[in-house]
Amino acid sequence: MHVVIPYVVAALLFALGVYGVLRRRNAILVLMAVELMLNAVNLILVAADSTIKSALTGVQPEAWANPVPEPRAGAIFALFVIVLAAAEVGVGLAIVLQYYRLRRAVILDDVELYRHDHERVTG
Amino acid sequence: MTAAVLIAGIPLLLGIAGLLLPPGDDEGRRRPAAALGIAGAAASLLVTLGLLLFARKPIELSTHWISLGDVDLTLGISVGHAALYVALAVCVVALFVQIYSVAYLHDDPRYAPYAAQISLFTGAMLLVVTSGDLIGVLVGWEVMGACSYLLIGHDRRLPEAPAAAVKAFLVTRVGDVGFLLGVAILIVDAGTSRIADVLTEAPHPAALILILAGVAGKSAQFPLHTWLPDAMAGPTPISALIHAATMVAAGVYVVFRLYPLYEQSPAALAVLGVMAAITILLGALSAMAQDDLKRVLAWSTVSQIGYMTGALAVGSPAAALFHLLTHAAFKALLFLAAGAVIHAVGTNYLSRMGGLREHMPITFWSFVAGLGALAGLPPLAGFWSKENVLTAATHATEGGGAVPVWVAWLVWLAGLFAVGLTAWYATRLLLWAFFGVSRAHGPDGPDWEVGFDDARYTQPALPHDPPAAMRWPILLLAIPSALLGLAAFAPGFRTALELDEPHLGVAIVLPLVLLALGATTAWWLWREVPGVDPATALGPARPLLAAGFRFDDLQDRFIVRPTRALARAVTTVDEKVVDATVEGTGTTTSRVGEALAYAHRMSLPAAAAAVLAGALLLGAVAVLFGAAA
Amino acid sequence: MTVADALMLALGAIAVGSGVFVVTSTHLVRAGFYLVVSLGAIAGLYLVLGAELVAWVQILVYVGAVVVLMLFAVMLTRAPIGPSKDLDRPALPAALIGGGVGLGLTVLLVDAFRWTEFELPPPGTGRRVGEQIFGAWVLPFEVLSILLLAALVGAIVLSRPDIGARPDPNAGPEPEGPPPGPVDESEEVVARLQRIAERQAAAQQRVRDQRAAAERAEQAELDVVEGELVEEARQTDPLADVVLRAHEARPKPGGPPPEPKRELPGAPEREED
Amino acid sequence: MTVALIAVLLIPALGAAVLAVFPSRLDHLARVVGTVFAVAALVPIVVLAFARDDARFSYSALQPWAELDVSWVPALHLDFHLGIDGVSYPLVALTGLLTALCCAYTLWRVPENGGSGRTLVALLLVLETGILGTFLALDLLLFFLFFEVVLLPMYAVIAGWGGADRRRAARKFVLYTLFGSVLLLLGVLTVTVAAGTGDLTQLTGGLGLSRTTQQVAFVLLAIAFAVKAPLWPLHTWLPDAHTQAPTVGSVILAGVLLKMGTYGLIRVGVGVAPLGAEWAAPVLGILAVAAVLAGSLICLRQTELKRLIAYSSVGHMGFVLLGIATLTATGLQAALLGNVAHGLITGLLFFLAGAIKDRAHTGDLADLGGLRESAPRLAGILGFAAIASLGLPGLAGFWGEAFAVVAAVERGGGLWTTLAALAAIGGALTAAYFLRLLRKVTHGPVGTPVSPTISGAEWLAWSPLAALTLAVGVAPALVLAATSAPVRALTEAWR
Repeated sequence: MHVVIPYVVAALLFALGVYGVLRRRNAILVLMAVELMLNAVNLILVAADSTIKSALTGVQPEAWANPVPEPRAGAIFALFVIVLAAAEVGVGLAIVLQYYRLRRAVILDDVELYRHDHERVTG
Repeated sequence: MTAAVLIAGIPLLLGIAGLLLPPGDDEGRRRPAAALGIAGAAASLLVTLGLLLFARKPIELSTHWISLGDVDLTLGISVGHAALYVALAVCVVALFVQIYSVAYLHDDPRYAPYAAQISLFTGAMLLVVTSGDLIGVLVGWEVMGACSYLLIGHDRRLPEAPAAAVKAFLVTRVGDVGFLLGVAILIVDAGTSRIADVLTEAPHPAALILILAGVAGKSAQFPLHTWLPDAMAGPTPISALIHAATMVAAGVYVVFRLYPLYEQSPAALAVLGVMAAITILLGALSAMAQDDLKRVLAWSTVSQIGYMTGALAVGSPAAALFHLLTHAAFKALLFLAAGAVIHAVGTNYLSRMGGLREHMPITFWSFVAGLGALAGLPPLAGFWSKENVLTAATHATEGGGAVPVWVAWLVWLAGLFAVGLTAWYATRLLLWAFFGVSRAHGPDGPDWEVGFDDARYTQPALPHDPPAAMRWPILLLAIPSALLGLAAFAPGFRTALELDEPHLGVAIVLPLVLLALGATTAWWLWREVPGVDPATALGPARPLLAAGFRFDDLQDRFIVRPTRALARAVTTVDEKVVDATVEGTGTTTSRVGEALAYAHRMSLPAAAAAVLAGALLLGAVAVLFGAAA
Repeated sequence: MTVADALMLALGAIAVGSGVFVVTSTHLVRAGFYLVVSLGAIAGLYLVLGAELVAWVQILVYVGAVVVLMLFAVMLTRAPIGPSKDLDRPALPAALIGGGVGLGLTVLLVDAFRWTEFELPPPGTGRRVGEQIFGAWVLPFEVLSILLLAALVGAIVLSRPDIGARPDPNAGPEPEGPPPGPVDESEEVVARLQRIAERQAAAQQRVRDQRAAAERAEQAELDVVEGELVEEARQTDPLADVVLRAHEARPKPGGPPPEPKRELPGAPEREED
Repeated sequence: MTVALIAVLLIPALGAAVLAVFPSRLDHLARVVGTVFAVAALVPIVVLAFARDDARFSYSALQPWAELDVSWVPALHLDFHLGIDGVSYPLVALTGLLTALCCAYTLWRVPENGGSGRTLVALLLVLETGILGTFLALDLLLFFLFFEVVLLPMYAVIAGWGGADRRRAARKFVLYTLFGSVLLLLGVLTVTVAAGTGDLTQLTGGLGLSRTTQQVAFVLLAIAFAVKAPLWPLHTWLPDAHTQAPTVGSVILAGVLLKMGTYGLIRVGVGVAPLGAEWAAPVLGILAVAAVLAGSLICLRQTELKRLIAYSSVGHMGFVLLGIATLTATGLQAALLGNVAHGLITGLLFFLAGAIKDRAHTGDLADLGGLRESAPRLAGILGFAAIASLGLPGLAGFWGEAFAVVAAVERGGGLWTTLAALAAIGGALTAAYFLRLLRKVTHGPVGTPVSPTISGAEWLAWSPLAALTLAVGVAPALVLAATSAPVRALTEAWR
């Protein structure tokens, strides 16, 4: 198996995610692009998990790298990432909805982050 | 003999106590204040007299005060008979001034602090006289300055009083810079401040000359004499106190006290001599043209103190001290009498007096005695002491002393010439104030508003002799003014001062001739043009002399104004450079912060693009450098 | 070139291709569906790589939940169904950065792995992953659960503006009139309350109907003879019935309140089934 | 004695804590309680005086009378090490006294436009804890900690109860002194790391530190303390802070807060890095004299009462720093004495300035005048304080200033003699501006009418200071009695 294939797929997906985040104005689409990036990372995790171990034969595993006899950490991380992504999407969409309720829009360009009064420090 | 502590201690303590009395005008509040003041002076006087009578040898008391590093300070009393005589003079004058003030300030609401301050003043002077320790001298020296400030500025109705008070304190304080440094050098050299120990060390000439700066300040010597004439803004009894026995005498006394050191330094003596010669003439000439009765006397003090420092310069501390004592007597008398005159006529100006002789005979005769003594009319006190000074100068011109011969000549010539001048202005004062017709009504009517609160009368009354409380001090002071000179014939007194036996040689002829010449000239001028001030004969020089050779202007131009300009410059630098740097740092920081905050407030997509671009950049850099490594 | 390679190439092409549509589509909804395709393809990749559990979780969570959630959000934000013009901003910076990222990562990874062959491990079963999770990774796992809980609570709080909203003490005693703010809150709240009531009523009705349908079916089985009735029962679509009845059961303003749940004796019994 | 040592710190801290939980409606009672705590803190301070034991001999240059040493954070070489000796005792006593007086003063008057009196008193007690801790700490890091504790309460006092421009002044104060604190931390860490211990009893004398380390440490520490002291040209926070601070704030600030700088310079700067101090002494001396002259000259131009007094502090602290810079026993003792004297006199001056400003509602010299007529008592005591401040012999201010000059003369050489002369001229300038002040305020026609009545609280606050000014002036041994041995031990390093 040529591991470069999933890696390149992941790289391209990540690039698409970046492109989407930067290109899209709709918050939901941005979230989708973020999902793409997360999945790209997941793919790398899983691919690495499946393949790197076979490349490491003969290498004395370090204690920190090998907490249990058979490391499947990549897949577990991927699971964790998926869970995190779910949480992120839940909260993110709640924010989007709330924002929509307040402003009737989900266009990120209109989000103003600097409308707060701060004490002006004059010498 | 520990009673010597009391000489200075009693007035100081009573003075502090007096300051705590509640202020007020009513009789119940004045009485304790007056009692404290008089009691202080009287107690000191009694102690001094007792010591004078019963102490056989000089009293030396010393106790360790404090150690500052390697410097040991002692609290000490060191009183010889000379010091006791000076203390006696101080106490007598202070006592009379206190009594006199009760009447003079009979309606002043701030009499209580005034009396207390006189007590403090007296105590400080007595501390200078009796202290056996340089720090003690310094304490008394400066406390006196502060008290003089308070007392000169006492009168609230005179707009110039506060300025005069500030001037007095400041000018003497400038001198004290030198005094402090000089004392510092002496203390450091000796490792102790005990005068007896300091005197055993070889002195540093710089220290002695620096001390002379302080002496010039306190004793109103050229070039720091400018405060004294202005100090006339104070109440007249204060003038008497300052001029007669305290303050101005302190400088002379300190040089006398440290004389063993000065003897070893011709340079310091030369400085002192030149200073004295200039001061004698300066004072006498300026006194000639004054219209203010008290200013005449003030300038005469400047001149007479010059005689004392001159005597010190030519190597005769005894003559200086003798003149100090006689001067204390007759100058106190003159000022108190002048106070009586002012009290009676309500003005200081000679041009508003005249013809007072018949109305106030006692004052008149006091003036005669005082002015005679001032001018050196035999056999009054001043004659003997001044004679002593001139004799000492004559001796010094023969060489052999510590002082350079030319300095001795200078002092002698100045002293001699000033005898004539003194006679001239003394005669002028007497004639112009007491003889002739009254000029009380000036061109604009009576000038009753000039003067003091207590001398303000709605109805111009006939001038009259002062009330008893003022009269008796004057009368009593007239006695030593007339007779103190004869004390030079008393062996005990002579031994105490280490004075030479008076001998009336041919040398006295010259001063006497000058005396007669001066007096006659004044009389002749007064007689020739009735109703006109004899000083007009001075012609164009008169304004210059009246302004005391415009030293005030010079001082203003070369000291006060540059200091002010410097202050302005430093303030500007402080605000525009030092503080602006600080503020600028703050402003710059917040500006940079604002710029960064602005950058962080860019719109969300742009921020996201920036972050991702940054991450890309960092990744690229990491890979490139990682590859390179 | 093995079968695995071929599979991965194909799946990768699908994932990337649909990913391209996700980020370029002008239809919001279509973008969501393309995302489904892309994520599904990735799940396939996981399968090929031997991570079975991850693949199924991917399908369940992502395709099943996340994307659905997103589509709901699309609907709730009243996005237009057709193509939209204003979805994108200028492409150049995004293309530059995205292209840079992609190129950089691709070059890096290609340079790192070249055309190396790797032996695929035996497929990881759920059992092994479970041992790992509940053995070595139990602490992060528990932390994650807390995170999920927090996200849950946070999402609820965020999406419900009435939680924690206090009456303004400075406002004074005047509750009438529209509250300030860009959205008419009262209308929103009323609408939501109404929706909740509808859902409750629908659920009650559905339970009742199912029980009724079951009874009818029983009876139909018993009365085999009465073929007419049986036929009728078979032709009845219970779902359509539920929908129909639900419409009928909508609470009318001023009408009697819907029946409380505890008056439904059938509900516990169903759980026993 | 260890108990007394802890009690000194604990009583004010406890007082602050008690006040913090006090109900806010019992404001006056809270102030009374705070004052009781502040006065109670004086008891252990007095007790500590009896711990003095000159007979004890040890090889260390620092021989505390009473000591408490508990290990706190060993990894940082941080011990909770408290101790008191002749150098710190007068300052501790001064702190206790001034805080008690300030608390008593707040019983009578709390600035109107600020927070509650309860909070003010609580802050004063926290301040007292910090300042006392600074004076008692015998561990470098502990010293730093207490040094910092002082900062924020003072900020709050200025920002909460100050004048019109208080926010700006408070911010400037806190930022400027924080800058100093950063350097202090660096210096402290330099020393602690190099020596491996932060114990001042071991470090004093600079044993075990290389010359370069001492130079670096001294520069850092000296700048840090110079900001606090403050030394020209690092002084510009002071006038603003003083002008805006409430009366009690000014009193504490001038009375004891500045002393932390000079005390630190003696105890930490000179004590730990004597070679560095010797190396930097000329610069320090020149700056000190510059401070004397600049402070005096600037005072001549000031038109605001409190600002003038604030700048006068710059001048006076210049004398203290000159004394330290001479590195002679005389100079160090003069500095210690000058410290205490300045605390007493300037504290009194700020009390008076506050009283005048409260009555006349203006601090502008041009608007004041004739106080001698309208309020003779106030004028009298103002005159006393001003005359004491200008260094009249026989009053407390004299000793520090005169003997700083003597010490400079003693040090000898062209530079130090010139510095002595310039400092003495500065003394004359001091007289000039104080006389100008008196002339403007007490003499002349009555400007803004001022009520002559002086309340009992004011007398209570003023009279101890005035009496001590006189007492220290007559008997400087009150302060210096126990300093001789430690100071001599300090100067051993240069022999």
